[in-house]
Amino acid sequence: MSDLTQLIGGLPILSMITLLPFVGALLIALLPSSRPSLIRVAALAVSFITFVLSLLMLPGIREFSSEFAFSEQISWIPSFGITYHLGVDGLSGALVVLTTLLSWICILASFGPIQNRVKEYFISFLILETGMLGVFLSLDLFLFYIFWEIVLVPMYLIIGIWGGADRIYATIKFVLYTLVGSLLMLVAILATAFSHQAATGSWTGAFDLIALRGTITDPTLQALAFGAFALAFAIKVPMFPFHTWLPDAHVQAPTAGSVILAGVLLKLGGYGFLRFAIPLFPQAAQDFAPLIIALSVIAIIYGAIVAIVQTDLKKLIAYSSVSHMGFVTLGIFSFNQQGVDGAILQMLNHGLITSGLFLLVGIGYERTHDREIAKMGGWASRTPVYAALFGFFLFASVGLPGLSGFAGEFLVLLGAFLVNPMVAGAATLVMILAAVYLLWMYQRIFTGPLSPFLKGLGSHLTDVTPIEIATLAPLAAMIVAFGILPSLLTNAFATSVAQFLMYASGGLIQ
Amino acid sequence: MNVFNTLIRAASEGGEPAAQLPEYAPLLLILPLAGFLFTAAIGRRLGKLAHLVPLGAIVATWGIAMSLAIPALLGDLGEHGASSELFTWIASGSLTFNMGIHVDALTGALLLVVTTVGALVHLYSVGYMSHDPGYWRFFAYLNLFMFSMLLLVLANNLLVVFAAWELVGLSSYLLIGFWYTKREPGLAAKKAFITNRVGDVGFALGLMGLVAVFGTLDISTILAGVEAGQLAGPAATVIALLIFCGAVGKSAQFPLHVWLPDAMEGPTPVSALIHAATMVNAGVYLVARMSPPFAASHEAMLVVAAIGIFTAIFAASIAFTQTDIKRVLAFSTLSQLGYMFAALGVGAWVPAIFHLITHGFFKGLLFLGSGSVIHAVEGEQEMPKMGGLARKIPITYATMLIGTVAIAGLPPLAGFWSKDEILGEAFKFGYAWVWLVGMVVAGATAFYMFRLMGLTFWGKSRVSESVHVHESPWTMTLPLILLAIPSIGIGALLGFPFADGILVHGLEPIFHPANVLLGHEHEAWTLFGIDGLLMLASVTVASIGTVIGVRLFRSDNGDRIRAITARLQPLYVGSKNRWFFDDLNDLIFVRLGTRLANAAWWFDRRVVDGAVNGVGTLTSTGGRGLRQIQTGRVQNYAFGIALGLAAMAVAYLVIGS
Amino acid sequence: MPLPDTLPLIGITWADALFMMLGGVTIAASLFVVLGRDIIRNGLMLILALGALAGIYVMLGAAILAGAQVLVYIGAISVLILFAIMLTQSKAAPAKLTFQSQALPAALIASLLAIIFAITLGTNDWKATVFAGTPAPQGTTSTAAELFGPYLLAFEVVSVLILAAVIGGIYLAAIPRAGQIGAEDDEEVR
Amino acid sequence: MSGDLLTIAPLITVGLTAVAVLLSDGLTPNRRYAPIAVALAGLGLTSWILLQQSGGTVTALSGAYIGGPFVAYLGLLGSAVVAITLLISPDHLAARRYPSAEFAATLLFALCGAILVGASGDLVTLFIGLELMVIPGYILAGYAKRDPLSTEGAVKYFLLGSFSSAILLFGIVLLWGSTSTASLTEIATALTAAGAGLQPAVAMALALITTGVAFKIAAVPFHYWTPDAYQGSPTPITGYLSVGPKIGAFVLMIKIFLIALLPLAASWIPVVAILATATMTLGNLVALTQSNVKRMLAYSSIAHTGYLMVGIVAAGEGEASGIAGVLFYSVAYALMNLGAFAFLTAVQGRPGATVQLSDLAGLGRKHPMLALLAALFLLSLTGIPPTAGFFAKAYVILSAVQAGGIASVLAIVAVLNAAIAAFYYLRVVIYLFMRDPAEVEVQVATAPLLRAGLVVAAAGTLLLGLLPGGLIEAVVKAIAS
Amino acid sequence: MSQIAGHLEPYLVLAGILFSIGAFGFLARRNAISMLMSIELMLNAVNLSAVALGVFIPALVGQGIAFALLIIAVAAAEATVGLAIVIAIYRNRKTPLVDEYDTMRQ
Repeated sequence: MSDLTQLIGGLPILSMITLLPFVGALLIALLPSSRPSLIRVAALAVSFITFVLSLLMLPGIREFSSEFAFSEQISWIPSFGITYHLGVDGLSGALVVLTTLLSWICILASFGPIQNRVKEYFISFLILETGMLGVFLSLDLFLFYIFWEIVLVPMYLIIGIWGGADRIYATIKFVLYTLVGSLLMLVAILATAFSHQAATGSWTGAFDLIALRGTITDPTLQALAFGAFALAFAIKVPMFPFHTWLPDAHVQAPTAGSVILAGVLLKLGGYGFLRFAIPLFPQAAQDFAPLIIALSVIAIIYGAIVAIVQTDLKKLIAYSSVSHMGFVTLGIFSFNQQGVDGAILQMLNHGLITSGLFLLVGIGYERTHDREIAKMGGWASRTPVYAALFGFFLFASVGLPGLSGFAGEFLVLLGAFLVNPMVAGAATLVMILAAVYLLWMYQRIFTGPLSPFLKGLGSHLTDVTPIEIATLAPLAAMIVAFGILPSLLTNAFATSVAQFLMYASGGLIQ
Repeated sequence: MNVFNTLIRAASEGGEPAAQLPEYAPLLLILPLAGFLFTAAIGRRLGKLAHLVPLGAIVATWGIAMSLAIPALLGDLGEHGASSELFTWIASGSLTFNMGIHVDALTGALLLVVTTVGALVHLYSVGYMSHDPGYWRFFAYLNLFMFSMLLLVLANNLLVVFAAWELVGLSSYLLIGFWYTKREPGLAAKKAFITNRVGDVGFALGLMGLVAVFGTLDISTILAGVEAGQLAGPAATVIALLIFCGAVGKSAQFPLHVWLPDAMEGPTPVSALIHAATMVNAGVYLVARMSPPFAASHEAMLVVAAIGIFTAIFAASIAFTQTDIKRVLAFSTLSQLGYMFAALGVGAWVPAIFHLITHGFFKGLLFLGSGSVIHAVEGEQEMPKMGGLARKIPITYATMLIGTVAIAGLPPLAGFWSKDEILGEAFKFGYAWVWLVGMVVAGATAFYMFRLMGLTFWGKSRVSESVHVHESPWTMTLPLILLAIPSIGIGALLGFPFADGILVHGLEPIFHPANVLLGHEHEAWTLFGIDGLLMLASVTVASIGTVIGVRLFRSDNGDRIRAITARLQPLYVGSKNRWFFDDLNDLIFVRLGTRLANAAWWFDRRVVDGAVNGVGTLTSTGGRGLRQIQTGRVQNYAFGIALGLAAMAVAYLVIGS
Repeated sequence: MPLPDTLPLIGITWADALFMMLGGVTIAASLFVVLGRDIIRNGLMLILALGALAGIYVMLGAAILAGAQVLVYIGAISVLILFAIMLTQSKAAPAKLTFQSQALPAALIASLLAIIFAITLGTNDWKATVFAGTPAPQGTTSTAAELFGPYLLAFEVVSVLILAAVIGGIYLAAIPRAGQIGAEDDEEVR
Repeated sequence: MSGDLLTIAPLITVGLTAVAVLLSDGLTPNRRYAPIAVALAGLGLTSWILLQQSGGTVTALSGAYIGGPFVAYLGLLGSAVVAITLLISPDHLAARRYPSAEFAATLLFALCGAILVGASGDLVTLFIGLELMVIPGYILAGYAKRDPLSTEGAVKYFLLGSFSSAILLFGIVLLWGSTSTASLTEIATALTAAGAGLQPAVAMALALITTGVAFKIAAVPFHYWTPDAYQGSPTPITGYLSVGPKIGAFVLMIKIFLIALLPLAASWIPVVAILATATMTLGNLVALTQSNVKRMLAYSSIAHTGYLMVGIVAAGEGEASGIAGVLFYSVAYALMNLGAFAFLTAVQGRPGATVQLSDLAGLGRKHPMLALLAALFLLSLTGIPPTAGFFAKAYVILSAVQAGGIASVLAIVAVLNAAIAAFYYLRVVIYLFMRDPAEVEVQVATAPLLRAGLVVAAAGTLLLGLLPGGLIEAVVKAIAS
Repeated sequence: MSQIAGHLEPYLVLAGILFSIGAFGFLARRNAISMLMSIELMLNAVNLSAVALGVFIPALVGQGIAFALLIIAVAAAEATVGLAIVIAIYRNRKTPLVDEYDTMRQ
């Protein structure tokens, strides 16, 4: 072990990462709301320190011999064996860094747009960060569920308070949809825990992921519990036909809300499948796989087709998310190395790329206060840098090789192909459709003569500011880096994938 | 640290039997990429000097390319060429896709065309684009394109080829849409990219098929595997055809040809470089590179030949009537690419690559020449508004005439050698129908090319009075002259003696596995046998086309032409409108597609989301209904209680008994 | 002169006859209570019904309970009720509007309940003793033993209950102090 | 005998406190807080006594009173409920010129009854305890006697309550007659001995008792009184009514159904399960359509009845954790519901004000802390972690899942209902934070006692959400007896 | 031997009928005081059954009357509170008709 790892290994680093934003939120609560700029800077500082901490954690992950590094386990509700159990591996480590990165980017991106109730906003955002990090780091089902639900509340407020005109409909829909799924998951978690208690006669470990994996043999419980978990995660991903909350939420959310929604919240679903649903209930997962694969392919194609005719920029990207996230579930349920590698890559890349696109849409909205594609046209002639950046993220989204989107999509398709070439064939069609909806959008917005609407904005139509570039640059750099060297990532979570595949194949059930 | 580890590991794992490339070989990629990054970053501030770095980069690249291509063609790099591994690109478990470069004679042939035409187009652009506000951007894009194209021909892994394939698509998109403030370039660029993607879907699936069969996308491993008979039967057909889809898209073969004529919206140097000399050849290169899988499937070969020759005649028939000078050349390009595919389809591998080379030069020349014409008449592209330019822009005229003769297939210029070989081999390998159609196309080509020359340069000037016609600057004419040289001589240089020239020597080992699979033997060329007869026939057909073309368009023969077109009215209208293929596409893909998408959107809102909202409505309607029972009257409440009591009593009595 | 064991002519025992009479009076008076239009007469009929019940208690040997019935119910509760009637019947009281619109369904459901009660309570195996003639008088001792034995706590608590009821009753029935207010009458209440 | 007195000391203390409250008011008529102080002191003493008694089970007075951890748990909960009610009410009542002495005394009498319900060992004591618990409720409902709504609610509550008391009582008498005993445990023994199949009278008794109990807990279709009585009562009293008598009624249900009638569980489980389903669903669906916040919370309390009934069904299936779930839920429900009503009390600073949803618009800007507390209570009612409400739901659902069978189906119904409930709870949050302020501003009461009540409820809600372990252990201990 | 009065069932059936009559009155009458009287009828029906059961079932001898006495006391308490509430609402509404107290509904 390196010195750094040893140093960090002695600290409750995961708790620090998880709870730091929350502590930050408490501190900000004590600041006077009359000093918004102080609050902004404080929030940025907290989230950035969290980011740095998460980076420091990263090198240590592979140096631990056990599956999960930096484990922390404290008894919490002893009567039921519920523990505060955190741990990190390559998969969650990558997602944690994605979360901490996007969090500070979002906070930075909110400096300008959020002028109203600044204090509450940043408190919500930091609590949201804690919730998301907790989901990725929890190894106790109960703890996981709690963080899962905690995520809901600040997001609800962020959409509902700082969102667009129709924000209340959107936020209610978001919460109810998510809640229906997650409550059933709660039932499944409790049922799973109880089955463990009934089998062993003790509550010890009944909620512990590590103890539970490979022990649930009752096929009915597997099927029902997997169904409940899968529903919760499918709604979050979101899979067709549970996706309709997403366009509304995206359209109404403030920019940073959209970014974090697309960048991290959707990943919670994919992560849930990888970490919980499938390793716990492998047999049921295998049984459900054809259905989920079919829905994934539908989502991939259907999301893209619907995206084509969207008139609102954010809605278009939202539907593209539906399409892209279809790859995640498709890859996971291919149950082979390529599919799962691809799915995880796709999660990370979608986090980077779509976040960038939403940031860009937000930047445009700041200037035009409109997202209607039909009103735009010829924008590139006024703001070339903006147009170029938009084009960059757009082509990353199209899946251009050399940028990060490609590797994930290709590996997923390859994984699917090895399972069923026809499925892969159908899903590959999205290569065309993605080009259609994105390029058509780009052409309508940025090329051609300047539209009267944009002309009417006159000098308000400025190019990107340094702060805005600062929010986009890290994303762009990572998109290029992981486009050229995706093997960096695949190596990082190789162990996680191997473990996943072992459990997914029911490796421990004899 | 990890980066280097990966690099080191990749390098040590690359235990290829082939020879190592010199260490500077990666510069072929690094130089253009660096040129692109540099120009993209600070080119805007360089103003009129923005071209220096990109141009220098490409010239240097040209030098390096020549230093590799010439030995490769001459066989000095070994029969199977040389390669060098760079790093692991994508790794997934035991499956890795490595980035590496490979140079053999086939690559050499491509390098020859790509870097030469590329360098000359860069030079040409210095003049052609000098007044454009996006000067620096143009050179950045060009360098990006060069990087992508070189990556495409150099890569030793099909996934990298695919990546490059997409990157050239991107460059093409950027360059077609270069004048983004106008509407049409944007549309054309989008159309090009999307149409290409249609083919790429097939390509990608083909790659997955190859992974499924071979567990790798390393080209040499795959080819060796095919040679060993690991790919045969329907699997071979399917995989070959899927890969061919990619080629059809990139090389604009029927039915994915629609993007290329529109791509002429881009600046003319782009048309010359990308849409005539290099990128469109990528499909030919790919099929040639993957010749063994194709050769393993007779059906696939037949499809390639049929699509190729159909495109050849189809495009030629359209070129007859087009009036935009660049469109005529575009359709001519389609037609010539069709030739190449026909050649590939009949197993005439070497002639296909030969034609690729010669066509690259003379078509590049013709496009640059047309650019010079357009430059001279201040942006006019319609030939009916030209005429009589021969004396006003003599260098352009002379070089274009050379190009025209070359494409017409008249000896001894470049086009003759390659075209003749294609037709001859098609006939000899038993594809008489390909030969027959090819002959017709040869004649037609000569005819419409001289029509172009006639309308542009001969007869009386129809140029508007206000236009001051002038010869182009040296940066533009020099490339024309430099391209005219290979247009004249490259055919003989590479192709003589027949069936035994440099190219045949260089490429024969590469196509050997495919030829073995096809059962093709290398035969000596006979002047006084079948070969001589075939050559005579093709020269005759070309001459006939030339004569008719020259006679009709030498001077102003408007009435006669109108009379002829009037007699052939239906054909004329069809040809003029590109056989309505764009309209058909528009109907099927744009209109019906939009309708389908709108239907899906309707479905999403009304059915999927409608169900969600419906549950909500149902719930609140239920709530409103249920609250009606709360009447506010105690007796009603008590009645409910009594009713519940009675019901419960009955229930318990039933349960209890 | 000893009375015959059974009622002359009809041949039913005196006890039965008494029970039928008292029961009949109870039911008839109760019916009048719930059906009669004049509420004051209803109150009086309630007293009658409760009195007849007291008679039945005597029959059952529960004299002490009968006493309590008369004292508490007839003496206190009924008078309280009559008093309340006086208080709340203004002259314009709509005496005719006796029944709810749901009177008919109420009759049906009440009949149903009565039938169910009759069937279930009548057919149940109670494991009860059957008395010849009137049941033996229940001594106050046994009642007292129960009341101050197992039910002592209940008995004591009932006193607390009555205390609470009295305090609450006084508070509620007392004339409100000035300034006591509530929600506006006409406010839209939904 | 003196041992018996010690055992029933909590009962005596509470009763005497009530008398002391009245006396203190008589002695110092113009001191508004004097009765409250006396009452709180008495409650403190009672709590201390209850804590002393939480060791083991003791019976007194021929088995009529069974003290021990169970009673201690309930007594402490009841004392807390009464204490919080006493904190949030007096200023609200005083602003409307209603006295607090009678109020405090009545509450204490009710607590006396509630403790008796928890401690009773036989049907008679149980019934008397129940009456002592609910009759003060009628008085409290009509406490604002000049308010037409309050008296209307009281009349409805009283009439229907008496009606159902008569029904319940008839059932109790029939059960007593059928089993020849009043003792709860002996009834169970007798019923077990009787074997399978219901005697007609037992079936009838079961029907009558189910009806009566269902009325007291406000289960559908016996819930009608709830919305009207709750809406009419003065707001802090509604808070008490929705918590105290309801929890007491559930204790009654535990006593009757899970002790005396446990042998008949197979018969009543389907019935109670159907009632639970109807209760959750109707409560939530109708709450969804309410615009008066108080009435909405009234319907929501019906829904919570349904969730609690899930625990009863689970317990009927033989899972002791069902009772534990109910007991835990009771505490959580008490805290969050009292908190929510305390919040409503606070926004009814102006006498005569009703609380419509629209009145709350934009409250988050003017009174951020108050709105934040409100949001906490509402999130807890929704069942979102980390709040008490979440653990309560999880506990009940866990017991249902453990029980399997009908109970596990109920678990699904319960969570789906929780999602519906989220809609209307969160709608309040929307009004608080996401709407622009209303034109007519609500007047917020800022009495220190009220604030203290709010803070106590909020602290409890949050503490139980973060560290539920201690209470879970207490619950397990309580039901072990 | 008496056919009726010596058996338990007739008393219980009488109680059941009385209870039902009371229930009917409660459901059908409009006047609050009429409803109160109906409740008294119901409680008396319960009392009757308690006494009868206490008399006829040997194990319950003595208990029945004690029970009934307690019930009477409870009924008295209820009546006190109930009448007070009725008087209070009458002050507000000036009508004893309960079905007119329907300000709060739905």
